[in-house]
Amino acid sequence: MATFKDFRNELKPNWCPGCGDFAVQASIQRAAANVGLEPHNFAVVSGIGCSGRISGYINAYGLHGIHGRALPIAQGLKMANRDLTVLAAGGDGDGFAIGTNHTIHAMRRNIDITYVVMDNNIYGLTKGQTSPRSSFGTKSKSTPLGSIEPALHPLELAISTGAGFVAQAFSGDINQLTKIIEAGMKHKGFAFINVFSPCVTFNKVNTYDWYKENLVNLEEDASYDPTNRSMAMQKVMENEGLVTGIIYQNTERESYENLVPNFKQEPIVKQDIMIGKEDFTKLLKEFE
Amino acid sequence: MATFKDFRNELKPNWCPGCGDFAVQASIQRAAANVGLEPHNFAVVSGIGCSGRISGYINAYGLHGIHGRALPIAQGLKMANRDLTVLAAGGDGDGFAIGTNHTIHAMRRNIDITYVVMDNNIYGLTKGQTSPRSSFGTKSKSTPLGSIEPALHPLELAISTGAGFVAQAFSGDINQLTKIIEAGMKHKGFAFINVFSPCVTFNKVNTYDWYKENLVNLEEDASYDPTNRSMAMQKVMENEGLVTGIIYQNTERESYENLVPNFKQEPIVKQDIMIGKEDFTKLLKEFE
Amino acid sequence: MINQLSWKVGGQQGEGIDSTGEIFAVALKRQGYHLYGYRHFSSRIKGGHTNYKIRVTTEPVKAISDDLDILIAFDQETIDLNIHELRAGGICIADSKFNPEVKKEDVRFLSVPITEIAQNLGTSLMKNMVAVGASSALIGLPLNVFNEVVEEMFSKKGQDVVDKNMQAIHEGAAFITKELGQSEDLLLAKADGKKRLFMTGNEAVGLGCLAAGVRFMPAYPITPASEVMEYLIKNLPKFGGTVTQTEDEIAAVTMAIGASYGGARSMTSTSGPGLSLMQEAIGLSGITETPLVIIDVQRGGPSTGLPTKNEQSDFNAALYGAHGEIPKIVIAPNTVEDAFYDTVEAFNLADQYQCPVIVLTDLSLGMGKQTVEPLDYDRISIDRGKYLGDQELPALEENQMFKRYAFTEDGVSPRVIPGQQHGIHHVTGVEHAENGRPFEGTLNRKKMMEKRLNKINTVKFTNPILEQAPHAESDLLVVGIGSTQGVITEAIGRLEKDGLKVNQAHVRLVSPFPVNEMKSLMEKAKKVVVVENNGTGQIANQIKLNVGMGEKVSSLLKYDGDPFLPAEIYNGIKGLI
Amino acid sequence: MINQLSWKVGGQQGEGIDSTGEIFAVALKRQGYHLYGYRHFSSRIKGGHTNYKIRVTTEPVKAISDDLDILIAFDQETIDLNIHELRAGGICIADSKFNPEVKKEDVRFLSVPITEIAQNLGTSLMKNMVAVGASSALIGLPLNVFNEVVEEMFSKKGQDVVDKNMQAIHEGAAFITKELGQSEDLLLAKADGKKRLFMTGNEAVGLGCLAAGVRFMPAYPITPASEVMEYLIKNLPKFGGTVTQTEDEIAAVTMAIGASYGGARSMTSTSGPGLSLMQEAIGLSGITETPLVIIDVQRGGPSTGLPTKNEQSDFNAALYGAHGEIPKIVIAPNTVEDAFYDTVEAFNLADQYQCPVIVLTDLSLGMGKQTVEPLDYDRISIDRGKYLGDQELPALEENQMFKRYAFTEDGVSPRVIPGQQHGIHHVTGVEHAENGRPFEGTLNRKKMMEKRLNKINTVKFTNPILEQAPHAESDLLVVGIGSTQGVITEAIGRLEKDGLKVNQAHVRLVSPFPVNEMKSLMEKAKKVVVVENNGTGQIANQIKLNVGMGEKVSSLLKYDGDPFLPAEIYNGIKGLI
Ligand SMILES: Cc1ncc(C[n+]2csc(CCOP(=O)(O)OP(=O)(O)O)c2C)c(N)n1
Ligand SMILES: Cc1ncc(C[n+]2csc(CCOP(=O)(O)OP(=O)(O)O)c2C)c(N)n1
Ligand code: SF4
Ligand code: SF4
Ligand SMILES: [Mg+2]
Ligand SMILES: [Mg+2]
Repeated sequence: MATFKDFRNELKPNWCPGCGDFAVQASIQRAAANVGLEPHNFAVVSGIGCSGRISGYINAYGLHGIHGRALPIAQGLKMANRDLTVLAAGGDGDGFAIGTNHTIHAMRRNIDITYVVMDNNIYGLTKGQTSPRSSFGTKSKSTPLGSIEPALHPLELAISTGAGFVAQAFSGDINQLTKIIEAGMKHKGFAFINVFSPCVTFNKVNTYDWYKENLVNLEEDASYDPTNRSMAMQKVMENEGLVTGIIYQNTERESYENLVPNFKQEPIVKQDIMIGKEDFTKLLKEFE
Repeated sequence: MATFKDFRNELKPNWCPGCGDFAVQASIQRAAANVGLEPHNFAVVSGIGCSGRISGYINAYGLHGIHGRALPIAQGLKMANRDLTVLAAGGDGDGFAIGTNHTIHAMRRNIDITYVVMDNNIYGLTKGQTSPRSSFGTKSKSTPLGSIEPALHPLELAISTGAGFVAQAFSGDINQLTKIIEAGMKHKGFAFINVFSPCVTFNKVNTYDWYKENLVNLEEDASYDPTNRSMAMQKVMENEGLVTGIIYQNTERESYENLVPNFKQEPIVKQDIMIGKEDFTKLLKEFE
Repeated sequence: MINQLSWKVGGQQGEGIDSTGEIFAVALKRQGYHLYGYRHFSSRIKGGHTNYKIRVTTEPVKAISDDLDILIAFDQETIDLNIHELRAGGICIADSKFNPEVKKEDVRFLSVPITEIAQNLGTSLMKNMVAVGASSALIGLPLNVFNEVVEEMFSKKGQDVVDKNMQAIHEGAAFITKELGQSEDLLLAKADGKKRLFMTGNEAVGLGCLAAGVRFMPAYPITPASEVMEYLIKNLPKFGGTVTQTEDEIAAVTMAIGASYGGARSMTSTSGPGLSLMQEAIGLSGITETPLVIIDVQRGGPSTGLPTKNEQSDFNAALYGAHGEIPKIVIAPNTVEDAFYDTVEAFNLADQYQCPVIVLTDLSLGMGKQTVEPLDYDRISIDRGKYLGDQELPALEENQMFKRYAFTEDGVSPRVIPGQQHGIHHVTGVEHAENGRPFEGTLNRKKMMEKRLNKINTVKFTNPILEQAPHAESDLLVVGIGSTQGVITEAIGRLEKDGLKVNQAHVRLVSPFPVNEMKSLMEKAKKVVVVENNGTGQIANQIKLNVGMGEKVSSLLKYDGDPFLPAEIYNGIKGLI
Repeated sequence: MINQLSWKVGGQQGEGIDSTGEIFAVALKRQGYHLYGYRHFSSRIKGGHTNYKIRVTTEPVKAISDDLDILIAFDQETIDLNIHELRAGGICIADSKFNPEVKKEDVRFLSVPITEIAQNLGTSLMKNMVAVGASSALIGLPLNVFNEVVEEMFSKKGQDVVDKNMQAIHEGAAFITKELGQSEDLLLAKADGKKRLFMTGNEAVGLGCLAAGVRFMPAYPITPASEVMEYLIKNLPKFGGTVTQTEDEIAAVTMAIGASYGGARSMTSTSGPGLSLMQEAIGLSGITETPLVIIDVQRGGPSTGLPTKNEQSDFNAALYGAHGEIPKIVIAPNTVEDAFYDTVEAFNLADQYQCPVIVLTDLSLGMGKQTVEPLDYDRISIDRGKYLGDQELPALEENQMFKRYAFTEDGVSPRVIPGQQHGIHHVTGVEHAENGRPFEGTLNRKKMMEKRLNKINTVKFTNPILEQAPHAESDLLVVGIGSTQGVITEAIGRLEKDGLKVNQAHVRLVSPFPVNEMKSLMEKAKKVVVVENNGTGQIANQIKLNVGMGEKVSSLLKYDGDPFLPAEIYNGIKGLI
């Protein structure tokens, strides 16, 4: 059985020292081992951004695509090969700016992949513009006088789409992060995990310390019931999104692949694709 | 002062007889008159779909753009000319499929325009495929065996973005519809109005009768407080979105234009755009 | 007695014009006639003029005709808009219901109580059957040919409905026979009785996808491509596959890329606006060398343009639309039949050359129905290119990745797919080393660019140029693309009657452009006319760019939304030479 | 004594390489030297090699040089990657801290305790000042030229910081003077002392937008275009305008269209991937005849490609990327100075011709800093084209709309904007009648297509081809595009020394292509070489297509991500002729 070391490769990530993304990478590697994966049965599809580089740092199949499109690529991959464990990853710009449409519809569609957003409330790779996750008033390269747009609420958004697994974690708590990614991978359907992953270079507000002070761990609240969608929404709203843990999970919801009429358990890629002569003749009937 | 007749033109809409969009058109015309507009100070920007044709049927400036992009076009127009009343309109495919990204970010951004979605839970113009608003199980041209995706919840989504005006109406109740559009136009900021506008040709489930049976009019509930965001969310969730009325309104939130540093009340288009020599010389200083 | 006939039925959208045409056509087809149909419609659901024009011939002809022999009108607008097409002596049959008026002098005209007959039989819905019966009587078609068709259509609804509909046909025919008798100049010669298929280009493409092994199609609806999607929605589940209707075209194409990266044969179909939205992703397919097949059913552009009209104006976008430079294979089938075979070939090429393959049809080909000789199962073959099975994959050395982008002689690298134990590698839209990792080295960059750009130079495609070139020295070479092949052939027939020596070259592979084939044909010609349904001569430009001899080349362009008629090409060329 | 010098500083990203170059450059510029800079960096934030190369000359030269006189290395990687550029006898100064090693034999090398000196003065941050001081000593630049620069930079932080930094410069210089003395072959001749500007192409474009009256810029960040956005973020508020950072490029371009429809001058800037995403909207601008200006700062493609490297490969996408056919004006400025004037002109053209105008620069031009002669306010003019004021607008008749698409002689229709009392009209991406309403009529369609496609034929643009053509008959015409003008001129100088007669034609207007200008230059040349930073010869193809004479034309291409060096062009051309 593979250990987390088997998911490492020899590349040194080119992230800034201290970047939150290191912890995300390590957690994915651990989670992959913990759920019993082998590297070749694992595929990481990532977007463009500092975060997007993650697919290159994990010993698994990796696709580093285009900005904002990690999710449709990952969904297509899963549809092709249900035997793979597919994880999509990217930044908050990738997922909540240019890619928002796909984020919402992937949640709705519920193909069985795990989506990890490395949310640093900023555009890292392009050197520090606000992202949709930047708070009102944020001073950044693109808003030297302060942002005039409020932050997007990923958890509310996710819950509102009916997503079956909605969680949030923090790079500063690698144990919880790993456990959540593990749970996401095990979840049968689309799993959304927003990870506060500080950008130590461009974001001087949402720092490790800031998160430590402001985050509420819902796992420590025994009364919290993550299967209650309406309670989840209330909790998130009350805490202005600053919670960690599995916020909402619906284990009853069937994944998309399981609902597709006639879709087989055997992956498409393993099936014989050549159509039989009889079938072909039958198809022609319609046109006779 | 203009009356609603002044917002009519001589074109006969090419919608199917009985289409819900007729009522939306009439309501916009009435609302425009009621809020005291003149046709030339009104602009309707629409997307592509049966619904998208609406900009051609109102005597006002009209732009019929491309599929899913009515909102950014309308926002750009408003930024150029704050004196105009700008209304964006389109179908549920336009706004919740291809245009979702813009819908969510327009809500967040809060430029002072009104957005009317003509939600028929179907793709009309392309002849009857499911839209993201079609319910799970819907049989349509694209899902002859029944849709396997749940419907998107526009109101939950809108509330989650922090939109300052979230309302829902029904083509079968033209009075309420008109009043809501009026309120939306008066609202200082982005106003989102989802209108159930039955497609009599392709949607045999979500009919006028069906809506009449299933909709709950929140205006009839005296205890309902549309200024409470969390209550709004709960109410919508409880009723699975089948409510009408102003669901949520935040009159405190400043519109984007008012927050832009140094942005003048006088529209950009009315300002002298030629830069003064002195200013130009000042700009060059930085490079000396 | 005539060997060919042109028939049109017109009315308001939503009142059964399509089905009238369909029933008539299917019955004719089963007699062994060759058919070529074109549907005129507009971008609205109910109301608005629509018509269905069908050419019926005893020998294969792949073009609509200049004029009409018979016009069936369900409303006055149909007469007003179409009567000019009716040849002298042709006949217009109109529903008495709207008090039809015909102003053209040299045609015959008969007001027939079409709706009334139908209503008397129970429902005005049957007016299409009355019209079909009337049409049959005019051309001398025995009515029993409808027994089968009507039975198939209505047996589910009970024998009574079948009988009523047959009766409608008979009464329509009887009315004509009574009022007009049989005119010799409409009496259609007997056909060969052979079995053929009757299908649209969109259906042929869909069937081609199935035959090529597609099991997953992500797509977003758009006229006139939606029918490819619809065909596969209906048929993929039979083979364990599915269509996913995506949130937009960007999702559609990137899902297809994801599935293809995963090893499945996947594709998407769209029309111009969707193609524009897919450009960035097409570039990703190019640089990651991930096979991708896109079907673009062209319609009138630019922007939303003329969404229900015919045009051939997306070639430039297909060739050049994505920023930067990638290899692309661009194919343009010319008939419904070829649309099938070419689609299968498109998937093989995508796998062999690991690049995007764009198949461009057009509205006329995509939505028009044609008779097709029975499709040959034995011509279907599947070639996955340099795909390595697990047996061929040695274990990787420690810390090594599979060299997915290994430099090879032909520029195509061996390919593995996720899930293979010894194939782990990285794929990125950033320039990369042989193992797929981002790498900016200048030497590597140069080699990677050359690898990608040059690998398609060796593409083999069936009939990259379809030649009908009987003349060793010709006065004229007429070049066309896509659906115009038949109409050009017909125009050439007339030019030859005028004594001109005319060769025909129909471009079927646009990229890589078949330079040598085209060159030798052009060298044999005094003049070259390129016939295209667009405003800028996109194919003419490809010829000038790739072959040269620009001084010989002139363009015959049509961009009003309608397909070319034979006479337009004949006259147009006469005017140019 | 020398008249030109090439200097480079290199190290890890994030350790102040840029600022070292900046300080040195600004001081030199203020002495009246001409400067041409190029920044090498990679797509990561901290770490990874970066360098800043500056050419300093007493006469204007718009190119980087083949080799280096001075290399300042902050790490061993800088030496390893760049020492080959150092000319024989050139000098490498390296920070002693990393025990530098230089293996090239024919260069001078000095290990300087750069970091140590800085640390001794209080902070290693000042190592850039030490390096600047050392560089100044090498070329004989008096240190007092830094007083002003350092004062401006640090006065906010207090006199102490200013003093410390000046001291760092002095100590860096002193070390060199002590160890090396002055070498005559590095001693830079005095400059003319004239005032010039020192700016990037991106800044020039941004300034051009301000001068043209832009007050609203919706945009999405992307390297290397973000700086256009950043410039306007900083400066638009001074004029009551603003930048809106959108959710994506599609929103950016459609917002710009909306604002422009509203009458504002609006624009967006992007690079390849963004341009690909904008294609559909560009088509909308084309068919609705809404002015639209897009700045595309080209980078290495395809897909994400080489995001921090130079390329000129988006011309095809700009020309042909949108489906269907629309008129487009495509401009390629050649220097930072022209980037300013051309941007202003782009807006005038967009208004005059009511169509999309795409201005393509490239990374080298966009991010490289050049000295620029003071920009001339009097050359700025604003022409809104056929825009009708309220006075010119008669009241509309009842049920009439303003004919926004009236057919006119020149194909451009009078334009009004929302808010005008008598201008109500409809605008649509669907084909339309003169009043803007959807209309499919074939005759109207034909006229509308012709109106749109032909109206740009009369475009007037300043120097569509920049000619340096002294020879009435030339052996060679060298054609280039964008940032390569200076380096081509330099290479031509060398070719002429070899006795060749060489003319230069630099294409500044790509569409509509200046056929006649290019033709007459080509006719005078025996051979034509087109120099481009791409892999397929996009501009050469435009020439072949528009002008012909393909047999004369050959291409010199570079697509490894780096800009051309003079010697590469010289040698490349030598190899071709
Ligand atoms: C279509 C397109 N637009 C813009 C860019 C430039 N770009 C690269 S990454 C990025 C955003 C980075 O922010 P985020 O997604 O939050 O990732 P981070 O770097 O913060 O991890 C942008 C705008 C691009 N590569 N492609
Ligand atoms: C980019 C693009 N993709 C697809 C289409 C085709 N199309 C036109 S309208 C439409 C959807 C119509 O549904 P909706 O937005 O709900 O409007 P409705 O017709 O129901 O009012 C589609 C897919 C298009 N015009 N442009
Ligand atoms: S810039 Fe920020 S997000 Fe990017 S690598 Fe550095 S710390 Fe991480
Ligand atoms: S198809 Fe449906 S949405 Fe379209 S016009 Fe007809 S009823 Fe209205
Ligand atoms: Mg980020
Ligand atoms: Mg709809």
